[in-house]
Amino acid sequence: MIEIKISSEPLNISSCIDWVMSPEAGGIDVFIGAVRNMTKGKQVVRLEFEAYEAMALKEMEKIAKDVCAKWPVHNVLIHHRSGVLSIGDIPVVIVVSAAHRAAAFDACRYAIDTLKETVPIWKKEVFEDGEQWVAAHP
Amino acid sequence: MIEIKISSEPLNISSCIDWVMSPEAGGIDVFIGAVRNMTKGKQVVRLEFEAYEAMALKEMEKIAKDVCAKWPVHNVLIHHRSGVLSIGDIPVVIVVSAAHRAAAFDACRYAIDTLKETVPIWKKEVFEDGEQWVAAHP
Amino acid sequence: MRVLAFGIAREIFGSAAVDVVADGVSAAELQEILKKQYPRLAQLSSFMIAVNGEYAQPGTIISANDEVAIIPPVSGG
Amino acid sequence: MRVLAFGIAREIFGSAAVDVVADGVSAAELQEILKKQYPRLAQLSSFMIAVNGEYAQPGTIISANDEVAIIPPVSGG
Repeated sequence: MIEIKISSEPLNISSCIDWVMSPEAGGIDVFIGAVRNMTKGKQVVRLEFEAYEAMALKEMEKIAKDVCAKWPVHNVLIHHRSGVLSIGDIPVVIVVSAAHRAAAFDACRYAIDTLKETVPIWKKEVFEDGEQWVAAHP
Repeated sequence: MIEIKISSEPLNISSCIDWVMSPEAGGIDVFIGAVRNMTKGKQVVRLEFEAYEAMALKEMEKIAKDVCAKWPVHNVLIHHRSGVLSIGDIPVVIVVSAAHRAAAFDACRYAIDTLKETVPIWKKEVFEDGEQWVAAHP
Repeated sequence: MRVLAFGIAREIFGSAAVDVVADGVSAAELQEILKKQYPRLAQLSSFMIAVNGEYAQPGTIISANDEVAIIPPVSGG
Repeated sequence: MRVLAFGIAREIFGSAAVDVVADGVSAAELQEILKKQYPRLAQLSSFMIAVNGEYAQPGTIISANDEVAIIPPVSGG
């Protein structure tokens, strides 16, 4: 099963994990992205996430379906935040359950790597003395 | 920081994750082992875990220290259950936080792979019609 | 043609959507038209065009009723 | 010498510890002594000896005061 969400409310990691659990699952891998206090040596004040929501949901669903086609996994959940996040807040949670751990690890890692390449969500880093859209410029 | 535990009480995944979180952590990888309902086509009734606890804690600590030496990670938590577990129960939780996700994934996977090879903990699978110590025989 | 904009493209446009006279063009042609009207777009690492919520190929022809968006380099996660 | 046993080794011994006459032997020699006394150990995939909570090398000499354990194939996780 696949569960995809973009939310302006805080992500609930426990609910995400509960959702993927099943009696057939022996290995569950969870990736949690968190807002770090520093980027390239600069203190981060906050991050602002913006999504092209309809398209982002479609791209997230493509990733989850890809994962199910490539690896023997049971359940795949991808939740992403939008809006303003502070240090320690959780922009993204990905959870994959599988009978065996290798598939769960491979699938979870593929999902976050691909999400960062294809899903139309953008983050602006806000510093004490400025701000920048991540990856926008060479 | 390192946190190691063998417990006869249910593992609390949320507390495990909370413990590793820190303002420097951008990527957290969590591995959760769960008791599957089937093994090699046979219905599992329960698992019984036995540990040589003093030695197991030392070996788990070695893994955590190894992980910290091999990868740029912040916090490593390894919790393992002992006693009788039913389908869906959680024998093991490993959580690794790092500034960047690659180290968290690599370290978490190394930790569970190594735990399964070196930590003196044993599980007996109990079926409807028999039981066996996993990996005991060729 | 209405073009939706997000992230830095929204800031360059000064608006979440702009109207462009470009009916019947391909995605690649639309990119060139946008770069001429908004030279700061040329300074981005790259940008893509999405049509009806899917990444467009350079040769994708855009129709009047399509939902068109400019997708600057993504940075989710 | 008292030898602690876990998992299937505990079941083979019929006890969580057995006393073996083997003072001053190496870990490898202790393995052979145990296999003779408990032939079912030879059917295991393998088993190790731990001395004072550490895996012993085959040549590790075991002293009277050491905590000695037999470690059948582990299967945690």
